[in-house]
Amino acid sequence: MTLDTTPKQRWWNRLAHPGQFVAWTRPLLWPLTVVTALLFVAGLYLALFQSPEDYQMGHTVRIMYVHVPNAWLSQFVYATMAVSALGTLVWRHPMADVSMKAAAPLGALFTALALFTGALWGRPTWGTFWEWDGRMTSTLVLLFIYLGLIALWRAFDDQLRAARVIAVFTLVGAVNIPIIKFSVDWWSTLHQPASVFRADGPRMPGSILLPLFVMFFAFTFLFITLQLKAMHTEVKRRRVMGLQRRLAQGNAA
Amino acid sequence: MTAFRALLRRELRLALRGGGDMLTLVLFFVIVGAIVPFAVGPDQELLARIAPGIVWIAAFLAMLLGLDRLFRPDHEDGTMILLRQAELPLSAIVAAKLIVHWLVTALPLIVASPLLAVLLAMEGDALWRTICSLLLGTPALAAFGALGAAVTVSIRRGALISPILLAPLSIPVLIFGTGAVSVGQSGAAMLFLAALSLMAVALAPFAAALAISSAED
Amino acid sequence: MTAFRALLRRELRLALRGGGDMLTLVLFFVIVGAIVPFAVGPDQELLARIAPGIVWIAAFLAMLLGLDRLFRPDHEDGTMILLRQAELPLSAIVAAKLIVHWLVTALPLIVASPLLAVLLAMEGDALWRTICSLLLGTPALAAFGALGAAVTVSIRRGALISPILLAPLSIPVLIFGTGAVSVGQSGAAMLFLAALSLMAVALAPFAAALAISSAED
Amino acid sequence: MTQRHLFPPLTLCAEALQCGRGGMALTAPLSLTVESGQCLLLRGPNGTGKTTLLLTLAGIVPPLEGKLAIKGRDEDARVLHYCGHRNAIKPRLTVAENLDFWAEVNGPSGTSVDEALGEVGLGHLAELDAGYLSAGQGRRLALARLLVSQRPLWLLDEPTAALDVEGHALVTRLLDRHLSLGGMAIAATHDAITLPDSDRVRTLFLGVGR
Amino acid sequence: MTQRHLFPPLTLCAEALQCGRGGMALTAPLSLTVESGQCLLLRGPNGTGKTTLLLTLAGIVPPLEGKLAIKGRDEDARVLHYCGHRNAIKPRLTVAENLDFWAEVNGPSGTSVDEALGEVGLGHLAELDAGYLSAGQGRRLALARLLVSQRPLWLLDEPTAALDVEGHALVTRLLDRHLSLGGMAIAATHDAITLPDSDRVRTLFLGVGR
Ligand code: HEM
Ligand SMILES: Nc1ncnc2c1ncn2[C@@H]1O[C@H](COP(=O)(O)OP(=O)(O)OP(=O)(O)O)[C@@H](O)[C@H]1O
Ligand SMILES: Nc1ncnc2c1ncn2[C@@H]1O[C@H](COP(=O)(O)OP(=O)(O)OP(=O)(O)O)[C@@H](O)[C@H]1O
Ligand SMILES: [Mg+2]
Ligand SMILES: [Mg+2]
Repeated sequence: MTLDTTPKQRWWNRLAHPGQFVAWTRPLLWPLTVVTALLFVAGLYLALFQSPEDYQMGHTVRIMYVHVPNAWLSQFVYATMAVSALGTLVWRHPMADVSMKAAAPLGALFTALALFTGALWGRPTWGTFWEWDGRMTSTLVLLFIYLGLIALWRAFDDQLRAARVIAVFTLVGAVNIPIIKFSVDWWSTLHQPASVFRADGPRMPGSILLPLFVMFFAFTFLFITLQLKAMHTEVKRRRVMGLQRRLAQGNAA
Repeated sequence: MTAFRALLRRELRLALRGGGDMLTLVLFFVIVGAIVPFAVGPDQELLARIAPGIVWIAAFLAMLLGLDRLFRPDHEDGTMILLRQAELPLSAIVAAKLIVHWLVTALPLIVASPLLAVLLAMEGDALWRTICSLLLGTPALAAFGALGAAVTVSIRRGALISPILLAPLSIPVLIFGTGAVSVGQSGAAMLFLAALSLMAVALAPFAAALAISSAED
Repeated sequence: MTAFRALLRRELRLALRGGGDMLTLVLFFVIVGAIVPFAVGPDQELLARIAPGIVWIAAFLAMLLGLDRLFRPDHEDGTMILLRQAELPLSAIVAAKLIVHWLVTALPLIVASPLLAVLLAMEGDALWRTICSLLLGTPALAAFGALGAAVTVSIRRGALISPILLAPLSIPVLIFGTGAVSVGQSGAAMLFLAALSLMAVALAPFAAALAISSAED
Repeated sequence: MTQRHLFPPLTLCAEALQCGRGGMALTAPLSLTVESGQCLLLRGPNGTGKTTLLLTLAGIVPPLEGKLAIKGRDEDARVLHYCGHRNAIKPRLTVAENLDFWAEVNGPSGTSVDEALGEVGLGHLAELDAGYLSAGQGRRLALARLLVSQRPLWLLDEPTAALDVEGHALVTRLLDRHLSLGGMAIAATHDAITLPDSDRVRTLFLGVGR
Repeated sequence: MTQRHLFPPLTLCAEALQCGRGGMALTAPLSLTVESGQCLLLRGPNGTGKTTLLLTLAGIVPPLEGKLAIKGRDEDARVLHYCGHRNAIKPRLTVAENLDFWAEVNGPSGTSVDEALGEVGLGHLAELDAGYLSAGQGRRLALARLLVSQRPLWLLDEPTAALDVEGHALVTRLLDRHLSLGGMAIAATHDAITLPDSDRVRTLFLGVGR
């Protein structure tokens, strides 16, 4: 039984110290914000004015420019969380905990947006807000997973201990999500012969693809910016809680 | 190995001497089945159509009930700390608990499922397929359950959080389980179920052990 | 009176801190309800028909899961003994716990039921009837549950709620509850529910108190 | 003694009281009387029924034989504090909240919560989650409960368990003050508890037969 | 000493070990070495981190700083017994069954279950539901667990808690025999534990600063 807790000198260990991390990444915040804003302006302009209406969906097709990026982010964010979970479990990297915790609400947000825009889209196209279509359903399940993780984070009071436990669950979820997607597709084809809309990306004309891609980058940058910001606030929060606990403990050991 | 057997014996004793635990689960299982006809109305063929789904839902929910018993008592009376000094690894301990958990929660349900089948007007072969699918699927449910219990062991009122975590994970089991009963291609579904259970039972002990050992203080 | 309020406050605090917060509770019901379509299939009008049953089963389950935490922790850490020396009678204490138990398990379900209604394709007035029936019926479930929990705590250490009490008492509630939503003569069912709840809530505290105090620690 | 009494003069007397668990007798029938200002120490090997006797006196465990009465009390008032092996502390509530709760449930007739916490040496931990308390700190919190609401009869089960040297002194101090206010105490203990004036203390040895 | 050693010679040594709870340091960094046949007593006021230190040595709570190693062990073997505040006893199992379980789980390398029960003075209660044990009896059962399987390192957290006079003697006897067999022990305690030959015992005072 030999446990060694001397910090290892790898390159990423210099980011390991929360204070340093904040100090090094704060300068990035403003540029990121600007880039995001510009991308959004361009993307919205292209999407709203430069892209054709759909011959059957009319103007509502423009919802797609919001919907698809969100739908994609809903999965990308989980990937981020899974990687952070690995960082927590394998390398015990302090910032991995923080990023894992920060990402959960963002993921939930984007997933909810995907669902919402999808539902808005569904109204004109299928006549109902909700259809148990395979893709939509698996997105809904994903949302449940995000919410579960958030609830879990809130349930623990010792955030340091919570991180490793939640990391385990996050990874298990990561293993399961493909299975869930597969099973849900199996299920929906089982119950509905033909999916209501068949939207296969590549066949789209460039005039749709371009704005889609711009919006796509805009949302991704939005995520990165928000993630950084959230991590900073989380670090601050932990520092404050630490202080409070010391006070409560009476002795600043 | 004798240590493992000792664990099994102890878990079984504790479960069986607890008195009506199994009875509670079975009752819950049956109650759930008995409610549905009142909701749906006495439409036999409709009942028969949704019967597999009801059985699986009932099984899933019933298995949630036993979960809190899995690790919390040992966590609270300090047994868990001592078990980590035992001759066998934590994952083996979790595995033993998992086995017993399946024996005392899933097995009674499977035994009771014919009763439900009668209530839900299932005909013979559907019943058989139900039992098979339960046999194949419940291990996965138990494994996921163990994971959820391990993750929430150090949380008071974790009883309400673990279902939230478990439900999404269990969806494939439910889907394939009902698929295995109802539809034509039940064979494929059975295979999927078996695969799921194998994977879950193989991985869950390690994941759960990891979660416990990092939650324990 | 201030003692009673103190009890309420403490029970609420304990329930809402650590995993029991409102988000969790509401999520619980939505998710448990949202599981069903995966089992019975996404057929809108079918879902709409079994929706009441599902909602009631979810309520029942939630009550069961919460019950375990009602008396056992206090019994095991010695709080019960001290509460029996308190300024207010044991039945009042049970009543306070009962109220909080209903607030933190039943109320969130009622709040969340509209969400469930959307997922399960319930139409408007069915939703209203569901909410009414829940408001009328869940107190009975909580009361009977409390009774069961008290008896369990006093008789057997560390077991699920004694089923002998559970089944006969709660089945009528569930049946009337689902009846009140779905069937034509929902009025009568509502009346039965109200009667059941009144009776249960009136009697349960005394019965439970008796059971607890007869448990010589 | 000079100090005026706070409590009405009470007498706890038991006649041929025989207590046991699960219907089987543990102690020989014993008769005892404790007056205001007196303290009775219960001693004896493990498992000879000290806790059982205290629980019987508290009215939790019904006695097998004999009768038990507290003379001079008005019926409906609660007269006793029980402080058992398990010191009923709720995690998730802060130390102060725990004590607050008991103050309100038992009636805040004693010292204020903060004073009580300071008295038992937990003043600096008032805001800490009580689940984090160490064994001895938990014990101190359990003792603080006796202070926030005044009750004439204290039933203490190994009050000094898990306490450090200073803690032993604390228990003695609390007991002495309680007695000098005209209260009575019955304490089961394995450690030596020596009060300033020894005529107040009597000792009852249980199960020396075994 | 005449008696041949049963355990391989081990050395537990900690360098600048700093342990704490919830990421917060409790003790100043401390370095200690304990050799076979030695016993280290941890003393100090309530809440100064004795239990935390023991948990850290047991590998339950990760240390904040510093190194911790047991020299001379073969890696895969379990070397320590932990006996904490809560003596993990399962109600609904009889006393004998409880002990049996631990004997088999930790390896029945020590004395038989009956002997162990007799040794700690629970022989007559072997068939009683363990949930009914009195505080001291429960403690004795927890101690019996140390006997049924041989492990060189004992980590004891207030082993004498709730024990009667004879129980204190029991603990001393067990400790002495364990040490003379070449085992080591680290015990946090508030009561005086005096072993026959005092050169074996060293005492570490924690948190005297406060
Ligand atoms: C709640 C409702 C909906 C949800 C949750 C949803 C979810 C998704 C998801 C997960 C994707 C995949 C994104 C990816 O592959 O990275 C997607 C893509 C897409 N969805 Fe939806 N969707 C919904 C409703 C709709 C509706 C109503 C329409 C149109 C009638 C629609 C049209 C599309 C299109 C065109 C794509 C992009 C093509 C593709 O990526 O394959 N969606 N949606
Ligand atoms: N519920 C019960 N049913 C049957 N026997 C019991 C029960 N509870 C305790 N006993 C037995 O009663 C005896 C006395 O228990 P009690 O707790 O009063 O002893 P004690 O004097 O407090 O011992 P200690 O000094 O260890 O606290 C014990 O031998 C125990 O086995
Ligand atoms: N999980 C935890 N998180 C934060 N602080 C904790 C935790 N557990 C204990 N503490 C604090 O750590 C300190 C040391 O606790 P510990 O149990 O080690 O003290 P101890 O020396 O064993 O005291 P005692 O003699 O009363 O047993 C206590 O002040 C307690 O408030
Ligand atoms: Mg006792
Ligand atoms: Mg301690």
